[in-house]
Amino acid sequence: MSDVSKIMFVMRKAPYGTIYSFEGLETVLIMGAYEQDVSLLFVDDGVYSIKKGTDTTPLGIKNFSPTFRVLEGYDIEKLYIDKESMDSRGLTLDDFVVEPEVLDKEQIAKLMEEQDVLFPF
Amino acid sequence: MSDVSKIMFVMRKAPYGTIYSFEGLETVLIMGAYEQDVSLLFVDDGVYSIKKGTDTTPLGIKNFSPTFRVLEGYDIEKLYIDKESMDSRGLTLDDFVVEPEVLDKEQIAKLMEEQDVLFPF
Amino acid sequence: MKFAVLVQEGPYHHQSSDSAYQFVTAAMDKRHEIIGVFFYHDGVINSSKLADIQADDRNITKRWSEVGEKGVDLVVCIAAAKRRGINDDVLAPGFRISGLGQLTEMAIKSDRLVTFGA
Amino acid sequence: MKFAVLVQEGPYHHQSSDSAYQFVTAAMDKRHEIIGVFFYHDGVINSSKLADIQADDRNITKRWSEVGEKGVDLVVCIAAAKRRGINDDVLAPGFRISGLGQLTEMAIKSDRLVTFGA
Amino acid sequence: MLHLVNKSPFASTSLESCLKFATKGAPILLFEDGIYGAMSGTALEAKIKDVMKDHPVYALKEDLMARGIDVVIDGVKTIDYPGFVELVERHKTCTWS
Amino acid sequence: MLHLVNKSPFASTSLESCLKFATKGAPILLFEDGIYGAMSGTALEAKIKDVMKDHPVYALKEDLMARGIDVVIDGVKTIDYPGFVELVERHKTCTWS
Repeated sequence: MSDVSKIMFVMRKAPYGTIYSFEGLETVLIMGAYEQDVSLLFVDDGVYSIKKGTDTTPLGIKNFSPTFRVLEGYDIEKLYIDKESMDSRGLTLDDFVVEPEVLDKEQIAKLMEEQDVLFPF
Repeated sequence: MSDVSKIMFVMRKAPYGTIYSFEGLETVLIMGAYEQDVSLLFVDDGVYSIKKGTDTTPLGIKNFSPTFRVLEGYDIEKLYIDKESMDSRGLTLDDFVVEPEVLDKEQIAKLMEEQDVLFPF
Repeated sequence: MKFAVLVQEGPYHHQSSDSAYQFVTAAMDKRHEIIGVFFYHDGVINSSKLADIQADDRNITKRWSEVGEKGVDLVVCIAAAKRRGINDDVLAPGFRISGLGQLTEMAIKSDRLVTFGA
Repeated sequence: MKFAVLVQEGPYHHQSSDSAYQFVTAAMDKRHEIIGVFFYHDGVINSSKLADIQADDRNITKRWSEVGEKGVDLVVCIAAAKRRGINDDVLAPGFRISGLGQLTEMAIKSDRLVTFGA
Repeated sequence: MLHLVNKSPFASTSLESCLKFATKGAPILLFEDGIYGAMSGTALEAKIKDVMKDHPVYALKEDLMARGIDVVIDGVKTIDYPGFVELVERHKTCTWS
Repeated sequence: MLHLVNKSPFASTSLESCLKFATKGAPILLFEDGIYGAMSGTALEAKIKDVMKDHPVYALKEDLMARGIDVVIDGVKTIDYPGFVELVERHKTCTWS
């Protein structure tokens, strides 16, 4: 194993309904400081985590979706999204607060196989 | 409203993977003492709650499925099960620790409409 | 009308407790009587005064305590509480620990019982 | 091999913690090194010594403490713990509260990291 | 009977179960992650339009806002928490979580 | 990569997601409520048999026992926790919960 681990966060859950996405992001921000090869993959309902235009004021819940924008400042620049998950939910790149690379399922499968660790959130 | 409330427990979740079914049963046993019109409906993965032959010894988890048998002693005799949920899971009445009345979805819909309170577990 | 509410999930982890709170306060604004909120399953964790919440987030337990201050009965199921390490020593103001009989009473006495769960 | 385990769910409510425990003990029986078990999300509730479990059920927290006695590092995420009312005062033997950096270390140092979640 | 659905129809079969047992005319409220079913332009839009032939479908405004969903399917009624309470005044409830 | 699926395929789309991204030949372990997919005679049997053309499918014995499932689909391999550990020795893991 090389000195640098390939760590991928697989964001699969919708935000706000459950905490996985939010606490997952907290983990990503910490790991960003460890100089590993960190990437984020948005699949299934996880694609909603980076939806633009979220306003949680009426619910009093912390609006963390825009926080995904700070990832770049943490040297986490590898963001991927599953095309089919976007398409079936009627979402396009314009809908997101960040600009992940759009991959098909074969590309994602390959990328996952290359990882040392996968964290599902 | 009459003096007696019609209360139906809608058992929808699989046992052991989550606690809903077990803690739901605990509620049923308590409510049985209140002389209300209590019934139990098994739908979706809830039908697995009354599967015969469960053995949780290797996991050390409490095996509560056989406890459904004591309901009769608590004067809870109205047990219903959704035919389609059974069929799609390859289960027949022989598979269960109790003998619920088999209903189709129209009959269940009607029964649900007649209830004062529905508790999902 | 007489409303009762059942909360089945813990705070922050699921939105159920938030939704129940929003529903209860909206119902109180409409002058409905909330005869009780029953916390079951992981819902019992809503009652812990030990929760230490950051200033930029809502404080779910405190919000419920405020609802309790307005006279709403906040009942924590004893059986579920024991499994999750909730007891009288950690109970926030306004909550009380009691049995499933209380949920039965709410079911019988309310005009509407609404379940918030996951 | 060096194994690490991530537990994402609370005890009793979901089976995740049970499964993680069975996996960890089976791996130890096979002489694998468990470099750590990290408790995140509601998983932090596994660490509460306040849990009061009936004699006919397994005691999940106590089982983990026994794993800890065998030298396994049981790390409870501080951010997640605060939200759920878990702090040093309620921590069962063998657990310690620390940051997400510990999970990062486990990810880097382990040969296998297995997540048990819901 | 008012049916409450709080799970994403992309992740869970809760909405399916609800539809199986909801009598004709019974209203359905989508809230929490359930509101993703109300969004316009998804693979589920045709299905939800079908549902609306038999059921009034509501989506909770506060949850739509929190998730950044601006445009709901034609015919889905957006209501806020006071509207949710009014629905409960008129109907007993069944939760499909 | 070993794929771990712990959700009932009747309630959740987790198994679907797993199948979408699992490369040919990658083993899949069904455990917890995931084992319901391994039961013989269900509406999903044909689908699982299809899956087995591309993937070895395992079901955790302790979870089958706890749920009273005696008969699994032909070709599904039943393993216990030591067997689970052996699979993890051979593969990195991905959890679909």
